[in-house]
Amino acid sequence: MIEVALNIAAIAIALALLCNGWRLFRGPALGDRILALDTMVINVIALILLIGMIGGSSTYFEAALVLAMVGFVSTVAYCKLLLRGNIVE
Amino acid sequence: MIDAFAYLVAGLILLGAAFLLLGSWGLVRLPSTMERLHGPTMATTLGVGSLVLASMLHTRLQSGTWSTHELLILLFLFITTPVSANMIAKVHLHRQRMADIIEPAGIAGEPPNPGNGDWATFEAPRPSIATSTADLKRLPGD
Amino acid sequence: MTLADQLIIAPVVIPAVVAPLTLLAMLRQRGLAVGLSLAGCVAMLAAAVALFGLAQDGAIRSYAVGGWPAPFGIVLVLDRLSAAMLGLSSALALIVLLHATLTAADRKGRHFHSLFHFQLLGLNGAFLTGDLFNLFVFFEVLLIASYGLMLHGQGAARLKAAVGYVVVNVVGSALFLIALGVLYGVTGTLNMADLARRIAVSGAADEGMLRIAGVLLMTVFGLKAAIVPLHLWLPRTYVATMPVVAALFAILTKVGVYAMIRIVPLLFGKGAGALAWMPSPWLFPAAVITAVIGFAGVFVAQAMRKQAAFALVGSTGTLVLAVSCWTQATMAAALFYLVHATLAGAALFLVADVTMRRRGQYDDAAVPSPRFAGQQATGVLFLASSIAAVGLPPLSGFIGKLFILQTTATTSNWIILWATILGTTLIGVIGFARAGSILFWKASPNGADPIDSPNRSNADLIAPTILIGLLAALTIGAGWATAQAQATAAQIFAPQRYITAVLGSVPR
Amino acid sequence: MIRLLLPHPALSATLLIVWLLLANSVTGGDLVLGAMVSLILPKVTAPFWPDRPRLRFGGALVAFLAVVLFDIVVANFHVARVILIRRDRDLRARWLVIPIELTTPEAITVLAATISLTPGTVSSDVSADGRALLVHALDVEDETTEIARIKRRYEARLLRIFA
Amino acid sequence: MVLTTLVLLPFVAAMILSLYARAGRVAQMVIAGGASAVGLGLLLVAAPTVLAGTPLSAQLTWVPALGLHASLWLDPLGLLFAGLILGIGLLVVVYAHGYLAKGEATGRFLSFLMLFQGAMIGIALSANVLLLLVFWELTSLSSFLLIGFWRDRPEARQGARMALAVTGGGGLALIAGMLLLGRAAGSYELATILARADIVQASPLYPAILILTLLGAFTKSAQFPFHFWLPHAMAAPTPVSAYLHSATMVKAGVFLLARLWPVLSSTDLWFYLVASTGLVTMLFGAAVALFRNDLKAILAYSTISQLGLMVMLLGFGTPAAATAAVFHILNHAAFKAALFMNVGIVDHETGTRDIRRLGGLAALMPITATLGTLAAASMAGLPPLGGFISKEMMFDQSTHAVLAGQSWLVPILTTLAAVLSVAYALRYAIGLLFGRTHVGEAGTRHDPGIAMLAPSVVLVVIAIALGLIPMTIAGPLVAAATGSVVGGRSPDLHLALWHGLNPAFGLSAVAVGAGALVLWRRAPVADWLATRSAPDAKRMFDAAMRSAFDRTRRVSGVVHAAALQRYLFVLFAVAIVFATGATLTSGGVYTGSRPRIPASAVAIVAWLGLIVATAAVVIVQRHRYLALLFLGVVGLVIALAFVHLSAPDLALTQIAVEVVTILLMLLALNMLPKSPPTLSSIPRRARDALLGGVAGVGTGWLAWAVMTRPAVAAVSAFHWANSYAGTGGRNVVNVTLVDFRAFDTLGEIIVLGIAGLAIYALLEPAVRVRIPRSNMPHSPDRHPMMLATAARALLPLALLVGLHIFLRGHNAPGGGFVAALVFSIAIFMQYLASGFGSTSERRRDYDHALIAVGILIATATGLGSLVFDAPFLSSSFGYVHLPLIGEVEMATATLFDAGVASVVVGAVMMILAQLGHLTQRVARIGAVSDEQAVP
Amino acid sequence: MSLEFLIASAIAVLTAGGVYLSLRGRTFQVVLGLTLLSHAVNLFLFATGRLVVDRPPLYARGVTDHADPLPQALVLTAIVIAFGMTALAVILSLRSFIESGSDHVDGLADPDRGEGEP
Ligand code: NA
Ligand code: NA
Repeated sequence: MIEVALNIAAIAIALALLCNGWRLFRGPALGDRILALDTMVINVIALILLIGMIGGSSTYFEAALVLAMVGFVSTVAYCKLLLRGNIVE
Repeated sequence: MIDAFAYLVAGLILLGAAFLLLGSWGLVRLPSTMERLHGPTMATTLGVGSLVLASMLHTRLQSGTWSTHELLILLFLFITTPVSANMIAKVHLHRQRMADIIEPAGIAGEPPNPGNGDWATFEAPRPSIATSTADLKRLPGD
Repeated sequence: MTLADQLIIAPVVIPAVVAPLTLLAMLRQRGLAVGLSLAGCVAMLAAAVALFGLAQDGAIRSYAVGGWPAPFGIVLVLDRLSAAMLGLSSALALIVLLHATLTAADRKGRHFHSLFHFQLLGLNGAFLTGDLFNLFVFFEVLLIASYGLMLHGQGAARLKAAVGYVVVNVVGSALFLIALGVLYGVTGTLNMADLARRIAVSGAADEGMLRIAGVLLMTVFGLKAAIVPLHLWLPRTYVATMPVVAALFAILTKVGVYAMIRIVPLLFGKGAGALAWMPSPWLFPAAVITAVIGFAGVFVAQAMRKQAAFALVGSTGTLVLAVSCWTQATMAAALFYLVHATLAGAALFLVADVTMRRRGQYDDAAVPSPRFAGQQATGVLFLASSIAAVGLPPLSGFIGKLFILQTTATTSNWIILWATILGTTLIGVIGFARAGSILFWKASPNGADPIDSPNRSNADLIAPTILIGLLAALTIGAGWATAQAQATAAQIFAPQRYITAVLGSVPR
Repeated sequence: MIRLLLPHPALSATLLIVWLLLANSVTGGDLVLGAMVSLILPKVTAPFWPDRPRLRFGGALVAFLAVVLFDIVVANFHVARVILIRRDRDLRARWLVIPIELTTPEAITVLAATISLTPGTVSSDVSADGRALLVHALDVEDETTEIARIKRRYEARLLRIFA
Repeated sequence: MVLTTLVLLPFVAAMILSLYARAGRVAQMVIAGGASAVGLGLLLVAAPTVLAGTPLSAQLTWVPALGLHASLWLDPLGLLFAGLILGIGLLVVVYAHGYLAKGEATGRFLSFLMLFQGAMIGIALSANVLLLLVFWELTSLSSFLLIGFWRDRPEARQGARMALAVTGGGGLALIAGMLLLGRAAGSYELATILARADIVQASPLYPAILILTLLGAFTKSAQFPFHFWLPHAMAAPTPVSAYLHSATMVKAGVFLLARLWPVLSSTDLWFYLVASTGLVTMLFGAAVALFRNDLKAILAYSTISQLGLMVMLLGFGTPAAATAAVFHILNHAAFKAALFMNVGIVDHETGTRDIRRLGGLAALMPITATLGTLAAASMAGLPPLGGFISKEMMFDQSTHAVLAGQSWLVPILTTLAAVLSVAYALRYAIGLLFGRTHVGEAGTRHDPGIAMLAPSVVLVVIAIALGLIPMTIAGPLVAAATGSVVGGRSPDLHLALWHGLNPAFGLSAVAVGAGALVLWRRAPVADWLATRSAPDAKRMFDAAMRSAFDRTRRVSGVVHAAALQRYLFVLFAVAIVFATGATLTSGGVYTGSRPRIPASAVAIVAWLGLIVATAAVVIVQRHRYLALLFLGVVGLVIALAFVHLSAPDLALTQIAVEVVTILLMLLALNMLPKSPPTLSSIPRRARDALLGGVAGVGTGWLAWAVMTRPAVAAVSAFHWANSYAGTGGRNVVNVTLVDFRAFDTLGEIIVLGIAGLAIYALLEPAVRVRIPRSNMPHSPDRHPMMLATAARALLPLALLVGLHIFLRGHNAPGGGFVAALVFSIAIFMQYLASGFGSTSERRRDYDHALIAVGILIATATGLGSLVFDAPFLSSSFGYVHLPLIGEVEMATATLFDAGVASVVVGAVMMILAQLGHLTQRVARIGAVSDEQAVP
Repeated sequence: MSLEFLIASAIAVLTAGGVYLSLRGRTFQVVLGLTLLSHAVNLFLFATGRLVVDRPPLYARGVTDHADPLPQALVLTAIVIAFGMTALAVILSLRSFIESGSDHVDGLADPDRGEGEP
């Protein structure tokens, strides 16, 4: 039963990723694209959690954790660049 | 008991997946940048949140031990998602204000004035809000 | 393990300690850093000489880093070839470092000494390693150090040229990795000896992939060695960098040749069945064109550094001509010539450096200038280094070329080979004579005031003189050197001994 | 002495908890290591916490967290309905300008984050003088009510926590 | 010992002279002359033995591998030559002392001269053909230096280069010839080679050997058509001309022919090639000499002609002809050296060498005139001088020679040449010394001092003696030398002025008479010639050279233009062509039998994302923000793939590296110009796309072929088995990194450290910033409040996570590298959110130290194992039981990993901070315009 | 579709894009190209260990079915090295641009922008 749920969830996340991708490519605003990539990162984190459950291991946990931290940094850096034309000042 | 537990896990998984999908669907479906910003919050909170819970319970179900580190993912996301959204909104506001970049204003239109002065994106923040470490260094008592 | 056994790691460990130490010292006291750097170089030369002595008994020594036996861990292998290359690079390094210090060229940037030792680390590692992936790593070390050194002193031209140099080599590294991937995918190993063993027994189904891996490796090595048409990056890079750095780089192209010499007889040698001597069909014509293009460049070059750079290309062509015959005799000739060509190429760059620092605005351009301080001494050095570079007597280049000509006489392509070597020698002679007579004889305008040189010291003549002295020593000791080369070639052409030394006699 | 050893007790405590969470276990080794880490890290990062806010732990904090969690869940379902059902032209997206009484950047940030974390509202900017928050709401009927709700449920509690 | 001394003496002298270039002129002359004199003395001591038929020899092993030995011998031929070289050398040194002006670089001159002398002695004494080659090329080099001695004169430089090109080129042919000869004969030792004439001549290589050898000999001896360099070599100071370009060096070719005569001659090919070349040269040189007006040019062409004569004689292949050749070598050396010295005196005293502007010098310089007349007479072949005898012998031999089946051809032509040589010799004597008096424009116009006169006196005396008492002074030497040439005892030698009334005498008489006649009727021909533009070999050579130079330069310039795109295209193309070739050769690259893994929906979606994102990167390449966003997707999908495909460490690393790369690009991106114009044309882009496509398909197919093959995990099975047992680590990937292949990792962190240093250096200097600013004004909010606050909250958490990842790396995904990246990102996040603190200047030194200390820690960990008598980087681990804490694993690998982490933090922070610093500098410059832009 | 096909085709597309972009004339495009190429190479190297789902190379007694750890270690090294090289290439491009005023890979001037050296 959990397995079924996991499979359904995987497909749902796949669809979510497609949605993100669509927005990323479509835009139109740069903000939309950054948002899409940021959301994509969240979905990938979820996917990694899912993969961990499917495999029954916590091996991939750190990847998700680091991704959570790192995805934020790159999103913020993009935004900072667009706002200030500079990311370190 | 185990069965009920498994149902709970499966339910949480499905709930999480549903909100992840919904969040991303909102991103596709909603009309402009400001509206779309609301989607991912769902993905983070109830989406990832349910999955984290599911994962913790799942580990308990499988190996009989408690797994807690998943909570940290949630902690990180809870700290970072609002900031990401804030920054993207600021970018949107900034680019909207600049004459040469036409970004659709969205349903809510142009943001109203705060009353006294302007928003930080448009006007340099007062020194009363110390944010940079360079500023902090000069504070007394350090 | 005895101290002698542990000595094998010294050429890697010494720079690995000295480079960060000089980096730290440089933060505090420059003199200390320079002293450390020179001392490190001397220590390395001493280690290299000791290892060379060790290799004299003809035994091949394998050193399992981390204690993990081959093919599971990384091994360093000391044989005559690696010992000779270590000696060559250490000797050259010391001379170049001396020159850089004496001429204060090292003061143009903060990291010269650290980068220099990192460069040596990469070189020495590449010469010693018995693991193909580890070879890749050391290639990267020596490359990135060379980027740093190449940029030393900076300036627009250097920066522009560096972009090309870096990008080309990054792509080269990508090819290297693909080749490694294929080799690992097919054989499951990265140890060279183990690869040799497994390639020898590989089936027909794997032949195509192994062949591709082989040609990709050769492409990468050809790029490093600057063999036509993969040489395009070299003249620009070596001209743009400081000549003292280019002098050290004289050995970089030889690393590519070294890798060919190391890999081909071992992996694709006589034991490789259908893959035996796989790269030879195209290596030979490429070498012919390389020699011709290189010396044609010497013929027309309008500046000393450019001439030196093309001479390096030409000498690599000559060298690879001999290598590409893949016989023991020609390999001996190639090895002797390799040593010579490295020193001669470095000498050309150092002399260019001396000329530049004395000629003021005239730089190293082959245009007449007013007389300058030390013109005669510089001219003599130029004469000697160009004689060496083209291979005229009395310096060792002549012996090297004779050796090559003699040993290739019985190969099927000997007529083309001889015509190439002798023809390019003539072109080179004419080119150097032209440049030298303009630079050191012609004065313009006649009777003009000599160029005012702020630096009256003749310290910059020391290192090039030592190099010429080494070349002379190589000439006088050619009997010994050629015997060494022959013994080394014999070892290279007995790959089974290498395999046994690394993997043990019992096939696993 | 204590201050020298424990410059930031709250942070140290948080770090210890996080460390144990990370370790996924509570063994002696984890505790000792965690204690070491949570003593060292605050010192290392001290330059980044020059005027750390005074926090009141206790009922207010627990209540605040509970309220927020509850609101998040509720808001999730609300926004889900909006996304799935509401047509664009019926969407009542609004800008809310929330006047704030919180003064420290930390408190304002927590408020803004809370607002953002409940789906349907996003903190978009702070006024230059730090007295107002610009919030984008996806679907609100009445701006004033919503502003009041936010101030009541979140800011009031935060004012007590960040005393 | 004697031989070695003979050879080394001049070199030692040369070295002393060059080291003490500032010594007095007299001292220098004493050194140079002394060396020659001592050599000559040694030679005289050795002469009796050698002439008695016992050659001296000395063997010094040099390069056994090549058969190149320092084998020297002194046989009669060598004795003759060495004597010439040293004797004339001595005279030339004396002469030069008078000739060279006070300000000239006498030391340099004499050292070059000694260098040359040594090389020549070497040629004469070499008993090994390879050794001979060494000296042979040395003569070309020293000749180059001597011709170019007056370095400011363009004709000196050109003449030197031309001589070097021609003789050096010939020398290269000779190298080939000697190597083939050695190969055919089975030895490079002359004695052996000379004894194997039959083997060599039977060898299929013989024609090649002969032609290549002749190329060497003919270029050196200025035989037609390689003669043209010699007249231009006259740009050298006259002592050089006298020494090198008449008496000795140019005779090296003749010497070589004589040397190899036993092994190469007596074939038809030899006869035709050598005799006819000599004959043509003899005629040609004489004819040209007659119409030159520069005294040195006259002598130069006469030398060409005389060399032709000797070559022809050797070409005849008979012992008697060889005798004549040997004797003429001697004669020619005497009179030609004397003549050159004579010209030098005239030039020195009158300031001109143009025969038309000189005349009647006999009145002003009687001694000079007498000496000149006598030498010219010998050259003309007038009795009672040595030249007469050798010319007689030549005529005698020519009457026996049959060329092209015609027995009359050779006598007629040699007579014609002799006629011409009489004519030019007479012209020299009459035109210069007698007749109407012209005295040039400058100079003292009287006989010079003893130093310049004495040497020619000696030479003229010898020339006379060679005519009057030839047998006494040269008989034994010529006989013995001929003996060595012909390889055995010489034919009965009878040198005498009077051989009776034979055809030779008749021809001699005809030649003298006709020669006078020709000189008398010369003027109209000369006038006629002056109106014609005869083909000039030098001009042709120069034109050919210039055209070769221009063409080569153009081609080389185009090929080696600075064009990275071309370098890369060639590199890719080479790889593709070779890989394709390899595939075709082997018949293909095949799919293997390993069962495939079906792909899930998520995998397909992710794959789709990667493909589309890659395509998007390519499409939006010019829109940089977009390109970076899509690149982010690529990285994300790859990380996901690593997670899916059982590579958690890779996923972690990929994620961490990706963000640092993106940050780096963002930092740099801001300063690069926005949306630059497209550069390449459509066909070019199509070409590149095709190349990319082929490369892609090829690589993909290769990957497919590998992946579908059954795995060969021979090595990694060991890693799996020994990971926990041998190192205490469960994460085999990490164990591989810090243990099995820690050496790789050491290299890898060094790469990163160096990258940090190199980047630091690149951004360190006060960069001249001229960056086009974007039109878009910036938001004034430097440090958004939420970001700053959240980043501060995240810092300790992130550091904690980093520490956690570091500590668990040995057993679970993680390790020093990823931990370090997490640290770096956490710190960088503070810069991003709150800007640089005031410590940022100082922290760059920390980064240096972090890199250095990290490498030292890693290396020291490796060295630690040496103490325990284990190889470098051997790891050690154990479990320590601590109270309260329990079992703790202690592994040296952890220390190593700490070094890794230190380097990575140092390098990454250095890169990011340094770059941030640059952007700040840029921002400061742009700050003013910013303020204005925002309303 | 098999995972093998997905990976192989991904490598193909990354390689093609990398090669194409690295042949462009602007430093930024070249850097993009090198990044794609390095992704391709890393995937390739990784793939030589064959594809294994859900069997990370974490040692446990008795486990025999696991992904090949060695290529993973190699890829890690390759990633780090490629990062260093890419960083250097980026900064070098930037410095070269600052110095010569042109972002052309050979530092050539842009005729239509009026910058760079004559
Ligand atoms: Na929200
Ligand atoms: Na590694």
